Amino acid sequence: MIDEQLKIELSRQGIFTTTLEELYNWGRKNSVWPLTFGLACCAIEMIATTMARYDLARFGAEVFRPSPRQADLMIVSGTVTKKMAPQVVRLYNQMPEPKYVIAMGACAISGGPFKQGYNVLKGIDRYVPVDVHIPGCPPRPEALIHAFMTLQKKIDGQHLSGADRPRHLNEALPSEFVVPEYGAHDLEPRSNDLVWPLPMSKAVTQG
Amino acid sequence: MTIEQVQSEIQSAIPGAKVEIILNPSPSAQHSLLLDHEHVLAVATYLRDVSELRLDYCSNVTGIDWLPREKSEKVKVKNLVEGVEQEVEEVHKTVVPGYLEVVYHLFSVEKKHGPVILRLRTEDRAAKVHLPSLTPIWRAAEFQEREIFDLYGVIFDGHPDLRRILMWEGFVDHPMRRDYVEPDDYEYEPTPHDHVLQRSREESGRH
Amino acid sequence: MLGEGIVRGLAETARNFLGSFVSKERLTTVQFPEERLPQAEAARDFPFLVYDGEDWQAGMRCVACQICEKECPPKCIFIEKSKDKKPDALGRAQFYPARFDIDVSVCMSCQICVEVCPFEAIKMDTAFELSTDDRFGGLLWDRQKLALSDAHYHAIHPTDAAHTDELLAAEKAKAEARTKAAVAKASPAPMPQPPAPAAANEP
Amino acid sequence: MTLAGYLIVAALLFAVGLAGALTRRNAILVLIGIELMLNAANLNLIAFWRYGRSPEALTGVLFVIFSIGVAAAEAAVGLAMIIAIYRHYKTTNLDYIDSMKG
Amino acid sequence: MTETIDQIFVILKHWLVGHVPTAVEPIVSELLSVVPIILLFPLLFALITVMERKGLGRIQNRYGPNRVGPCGILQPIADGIKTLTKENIVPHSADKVVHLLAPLLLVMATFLGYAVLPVGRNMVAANMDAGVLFFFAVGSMTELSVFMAGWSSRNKYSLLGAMRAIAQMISYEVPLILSSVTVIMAAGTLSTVSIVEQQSGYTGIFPHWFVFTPWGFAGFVLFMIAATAESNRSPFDLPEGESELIAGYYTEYSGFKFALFFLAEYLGMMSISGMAITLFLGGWAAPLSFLTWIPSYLWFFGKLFFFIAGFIWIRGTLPRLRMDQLMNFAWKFMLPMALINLVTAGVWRFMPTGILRWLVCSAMVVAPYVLLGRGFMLGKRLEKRTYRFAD
Amino acid sequence: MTLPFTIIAALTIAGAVAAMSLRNLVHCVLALTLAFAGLAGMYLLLGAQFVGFAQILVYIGAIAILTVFAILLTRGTEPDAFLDLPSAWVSNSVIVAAVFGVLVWAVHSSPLSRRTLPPPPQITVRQIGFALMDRFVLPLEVIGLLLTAALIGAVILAMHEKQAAK
Amino acid sequence: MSGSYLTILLLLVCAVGFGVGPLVLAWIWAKAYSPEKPGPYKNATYECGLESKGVVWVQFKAEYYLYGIVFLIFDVEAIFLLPFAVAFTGLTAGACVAMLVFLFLLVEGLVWASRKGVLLST
Amino acid sequence: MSSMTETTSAANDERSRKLTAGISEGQLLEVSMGPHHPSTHGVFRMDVVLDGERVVKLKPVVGYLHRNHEKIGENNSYLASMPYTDRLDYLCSLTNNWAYALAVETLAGIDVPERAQYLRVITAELTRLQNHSSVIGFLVQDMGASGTPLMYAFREREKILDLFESLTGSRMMCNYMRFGGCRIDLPAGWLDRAKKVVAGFPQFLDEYENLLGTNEILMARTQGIGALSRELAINAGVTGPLLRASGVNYDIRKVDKYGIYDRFDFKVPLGDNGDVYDRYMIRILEMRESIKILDQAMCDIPPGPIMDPKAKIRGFRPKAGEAYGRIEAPKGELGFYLISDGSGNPYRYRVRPPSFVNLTVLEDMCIGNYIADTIAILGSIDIVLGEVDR
Ligand code: SF4
Ligand code: SF4
Ligand code: SF4
Repeated sequence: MIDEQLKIELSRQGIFTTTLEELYNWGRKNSVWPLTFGLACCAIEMIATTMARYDLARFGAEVFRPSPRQADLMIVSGTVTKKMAPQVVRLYNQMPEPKYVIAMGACAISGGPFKQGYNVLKGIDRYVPVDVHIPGCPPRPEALIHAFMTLQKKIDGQHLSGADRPRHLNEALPSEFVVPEYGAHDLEPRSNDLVWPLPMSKAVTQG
Repeated sequence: MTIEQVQSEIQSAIPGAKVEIILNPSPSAQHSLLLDHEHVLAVATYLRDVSELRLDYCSNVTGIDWLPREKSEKVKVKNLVEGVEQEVEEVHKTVVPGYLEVVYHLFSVEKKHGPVILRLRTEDRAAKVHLPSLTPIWRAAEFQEREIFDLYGVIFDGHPDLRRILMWEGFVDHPMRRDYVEPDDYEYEPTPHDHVLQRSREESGRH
Repeated sequence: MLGEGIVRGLAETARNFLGSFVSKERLTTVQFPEERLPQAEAARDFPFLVYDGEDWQAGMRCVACQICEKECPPKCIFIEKSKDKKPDALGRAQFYPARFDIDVSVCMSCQICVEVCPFEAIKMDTAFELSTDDRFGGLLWDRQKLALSDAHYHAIHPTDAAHTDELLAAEKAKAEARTKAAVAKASPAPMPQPPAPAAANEP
Repeated sequence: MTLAGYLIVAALLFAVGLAGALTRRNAILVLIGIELMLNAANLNLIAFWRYGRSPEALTGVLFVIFSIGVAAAEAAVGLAMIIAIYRHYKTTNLDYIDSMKG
Repeated sequence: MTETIDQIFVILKHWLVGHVPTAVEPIVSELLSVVPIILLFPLLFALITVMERKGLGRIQNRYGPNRVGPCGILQPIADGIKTLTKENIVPHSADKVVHLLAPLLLVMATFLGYAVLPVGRNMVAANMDAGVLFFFAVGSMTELSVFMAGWSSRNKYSLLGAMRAIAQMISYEVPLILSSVTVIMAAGTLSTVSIVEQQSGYTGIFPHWFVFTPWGFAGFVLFMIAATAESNRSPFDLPEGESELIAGYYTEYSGFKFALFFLAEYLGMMSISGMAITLFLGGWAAPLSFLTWIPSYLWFFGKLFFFIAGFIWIRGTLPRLRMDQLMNFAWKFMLPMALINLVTAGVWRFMPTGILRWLVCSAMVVAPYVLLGRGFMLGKRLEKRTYRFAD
Repeated sequence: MTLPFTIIAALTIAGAVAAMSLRNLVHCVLALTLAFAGLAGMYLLLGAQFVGFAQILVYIGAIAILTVFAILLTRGTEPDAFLDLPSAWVSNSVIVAAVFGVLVWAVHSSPLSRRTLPPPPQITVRQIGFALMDRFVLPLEVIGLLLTAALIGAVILAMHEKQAAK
Repeated sequence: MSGSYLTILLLLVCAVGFGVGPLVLAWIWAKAYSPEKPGPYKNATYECGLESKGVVWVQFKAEYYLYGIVFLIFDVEAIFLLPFAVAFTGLTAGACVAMLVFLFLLVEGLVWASRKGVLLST
Repeated sequence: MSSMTETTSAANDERSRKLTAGISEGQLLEVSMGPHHPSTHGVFRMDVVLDGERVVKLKPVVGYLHRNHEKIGENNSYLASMPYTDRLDYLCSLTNNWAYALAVETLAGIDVPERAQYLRVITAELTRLQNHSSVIGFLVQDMGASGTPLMYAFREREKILDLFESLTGSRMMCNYMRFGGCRIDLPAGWLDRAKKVVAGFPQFLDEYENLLGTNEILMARTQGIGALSRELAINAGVTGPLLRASGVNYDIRKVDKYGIYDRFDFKVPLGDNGDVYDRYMIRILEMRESIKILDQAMCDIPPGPIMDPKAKIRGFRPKAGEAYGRIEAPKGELGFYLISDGSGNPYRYRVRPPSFVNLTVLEDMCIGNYIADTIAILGSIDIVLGEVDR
């Protein structure tokens, strides 16, 4: 296999891989193009972040791409309702790897203030893996920039090879997830087990 | 024009129309007229085009779900006499079945007055939930009646396009009804509420 | 004439473009991580629990009355009352929260908990750089994480804090007066009543 | 390179075009076939001009230019016709059109 | 000395060619004129993207990218690395081969146009007798690739975008060619090199650029409008109008294929600007006679820079036209203007030099402009309105 | 001169064959453009620069696009069936073979065809222009008339009935 | 003259190389590190986050086709116009008039089409 | 009657049928614009049927942001709904607050002190400024301007948000008003800063008009597009700038004179054509009027308490009954309809959202226009999905 050989070759040249990795991560982290994707109130703050006062463009991230095919980052900015969730997941699926997700605001993380609503998804991380969460309702534009830098840091820490390499470099891990369907009472399935293991034990042991 | 005047005007203009005044005991004193199903279209047309009132603008259309109850709130819908709540309660109105109610708030753009409030009631909450649609009179009711159909399950006869509007097609419940029980899912959130925590412990015990 | 409006528009953008090199008005960007705008004094983000003195546990003002828990619109506060009591700032023995969690991933920063708390125990913080990749560990704040000193409160909301101090001082004075009165009456000093919360009409 | 090479290419093109025009049933493809044949002729013209006695006379070149013009006109009208026919018969298959007509 | 600096690249090339065996000499010589194009203009593209983002930023009261490398100059490199390592998605239902070929053909076609651009004195890759025609001929190939992209994606937005793109490009190609015909009439040649040479003389200190004649100026404006449309730039960016069609014909393109579209758009913009410079603005010629000591290629690139800045400026200001308005504009305004301009250029030649010629020709250009413009506004009843107020 | 000729000739023929044999109509047109491009290349080889570029401009830039429009307009992208009657196949093959045979025979038998390339003539667009405006003025006007007629005719034909009614 | 064809050929090859090169590089990268992971959801056609429905192969609007015809005619016109323009400086007024007539004919066709209202909707 | 058939949505279907008559099925392209679409202002969807570029059928699909606001409102106390109203029309939290407070005050018969009334007017008009400026920014953005007008609009908006933040603590979710007044009084120096911001606002409007007011492209894109007739507008319950652009003089600030609006001298701009351009201009003119109101209010604001002493924060239980309170929100009539059964939670909590009702006429305005026009028309309606779907 060509890639196997290549990998062996590369691991032999450790330095080369390291520089490659650095270059790769540097390129990725400085060119994160978000998907034009706003859901609710948080989207307004997201827009405000790209506006003159906060200017997300300074990080090279003003290239909001309307097509998921060209986007790297999905900023889930707002309430994900059950009616919208399949679309969100589908959009996520249609983004090419490497892709990142920022859950912006209480609603995107957990349903937030609307969590008691019958049509509100209790956090987008039930269906897609989230890289960075920003609490707040809505988070200030600065908070989004901070989250953006957190994401950059996260990208910077990823390795090209090895067992801890991120999902998109690992052949075995999926890059698309099940799209929930509208059921008679609720979405089916109610969560995606690949990214949403029951978090109870964690929550309980924490207290 | 007082509510009584409106009532008598309607009754004299449209013979046979049953118009009942529902008094509002709160300081707002926004009383309303309960109409019967057969004459409501005629009454509405009259109110819009012919009467002194010229109620050409239908602002708000909403549904209310009245459960079968024996509580004192019945007063303002059952009792024609003000301020005798106690007596009514004693009468034990338990026999009153629940019903769905639709309320129209009408204003006049031309004469700049309002609101005149119309009410319509279904016979019960299960099978006989048909009401005449006022969309042909006031287009403004189109989406709002669809919403009521969606959330309360009132079926508007004569509505041009009665589909679900807020929830997805294929959803079977009417979530704004007061006895709607939503699918039990936010319970498993890691929020530290006591019963949630209890459930979590059980859950994680099982896992 | 055709094109006039376009030229005017072009002139306007040119003015802004050139202006951006000379005037702050036309270059409004605040380069965030390095430059920051001064935060408004009233700014609020998430609640924190105020404690007096040095020890956060000893000085915590909250008496676990659970009013905020009930009033919080999205129900993101969780409190467990302690079994025992500890003396509060006024020296009165009070319950304290054995557990006080706020799920900031739900909190809508509405400040209602602050408004309803009769003990000036919970206030709004202004920190906003909270993004984390840890969903469960990072966003469920327990009382230790929530506890911040009164000094911090003074630092972020000086006016408010001064006002709060006044209220508390008045409260304290009243309490002392009451104690004195009680002493004067020479009746056996009972446990001083907790001051009646402002919301006495609470059911 | 001799003239024969070009002529043979032209002949081939012509044959291909003819074959297509005869065998394909889609009117558009038939048109394409005809277009190819026209082009084969153009190639001949240019080749003869180039190998001819007096290339300075430019006759061949001008002929081809005119031919291109004619071809364009032909294409425009032909395709428009196909579209008109399609509107009528809902197909561009000549067989069907044939059968429908008659 | 100035001569040497001016010709430094030419000399360098000859020197290099002199060092290779004679057998491969022509190849190497041509390679040496081709490779710089292939390297230089993509590099310029990278610079322009930063320039555009920063320029737009400044127009919009903000900085624009300024963190990656000094002043954000490395931003395109990061973007390049990112797009290069991005996953390539081809929709299931897409026509895979055509989907792949479309961006390649597009890039190829846009690159070919550079062959006839004289970027400096004696600096042209291919001096052809029919150079301008060549330029337009290759330019027309882009339409096909755009169609291929939109059609092969099997996406509604792509198809709509491609249709729009083609309709727009063919509509504006006519005024584009017609407006350059005036220059050809005056220059009497289709060779870009000769056209520039014709403009490199001076009267006093003023150059003989064609733009400094009534018909030349009108032709230039028309050419630039058509060029903006041809390169799908705002306000003619309908094919990719994201507020309607997501990303238009390249909605389904990801990774580097998408980058190629981006590249092609900017390359097209530069090459057509270069053509405008060549035709109307004297190519590499200095604007004033005493500035000829500055190397010719610098003049060319300087002018190019201004064109690009103009494109950015316009993009930062104007909203987008609607499809039918765009077409109407092309056929009802641009085409008549271009034809009238053609006649004007003819009249210019047949009239004796002098102030009268100027007046007549200017009137011949301005009057139709005013009339057509008014007709346009009145026909649509476009006006500034006044409003009533009620108490 | 032979190698480029062979390559271009091969491309042209391949394009033409593909254009006539592919199932998907759009593919046919794309192949056709290849053939057109090859022809343009041959014109260039033959020293007819102007014609070569004109070929690209008109055939690839316009006719191909128009054909594609027509295909989309007629929903002709579904695979198209070949003629299915075997007898027609046979007769058609015979016709094509005969035509081709005659042509090749003519080429071979003609002494002209063995003529080698004369020195390239120095023709410029300017000369074409003079020739066009001099000897060929009349054809020019005729072509103008023809084009106008084609424009009007094509527009009438392609016009929708509803539009026509307007 | 053949020299310039060589240039164009080389440019063509290089341009294609410029497009293909990075694509090959990207392909190698994908092979070596970042595996492509196609899937039924991912490679479905994008339509605003919904499943694409209805036919994509719509038969297209005739409007654009009409533009196509006009364009074709004018393109051909340009082919005649260009030699004229090149020769213009040496031409007589008569030739110019001939060209004007030629142009006029075409413009008339266009005006007719636009009068007819089919070409340009207002 | 004739006007009746004209105004039902059946008439739209009829129009669609007419437009598609003679066009074969295959010629029509069904596209869904949204829910993820750059210019549907969030998660709005339009199922569009196109004939070429022309829209022959359009069905709005909403509900992608249905957050069960009303259900939550019925499960929460009266006070707890206040912060939720912020999130209805999330561009204008303060007017939402006011509408809700007004409804509750009507329901319970609470008075509002003078100073609080002024504070409400000031904040509401600032909200209107900030909403209208961003809306016209979004509108032009949707028409393809690459961000510049929107950036300028947001530049001004930020200034107003700064004011909001220093007054209420939050940029967007102000949660400022309470039943019987306002939550906090103005901080020191706020009024001066506000005066400065307001004084600078006309300059921005001038700049904006220079940038776009006479721009031929903008005029061509907006004039005569999406005209809404007076009759249909009234019948369909359209309110706000949309209604006034159609020439109907109906501004609730004038009609109901709620709060203290009768004290201010301002005018209601009216359009004659009811097209996108009129809506655009009406918004600009309304901003100029708002500035007038603000100038007066900020001069006249009296000292005094900001809360009605009788009003309660906790344990608020109005008497059984019902009330409908409405205000002129930037988007139109925002009403709250409350039914109390005497308990701490409203029995029925209903929001009458202006943008939801205004959407009714979207189809009427779009059919027969180009696809690009639908975007402009949608932008000119000014919807916010938080309010449409609740
Ligand atoms: S987190 Fe708050 S601001 Fe963001 S969408 Fe949810 S409710 Fe709106
Ligand atoms: S700020 Fe509001 S949401 Fe947050 S804890 Fe306090 S009451 Fe709850
Ligand atoms: S209301 Fe105040 S004292 Fe009571 S539990 Fe909450 S924070 Fe503690």
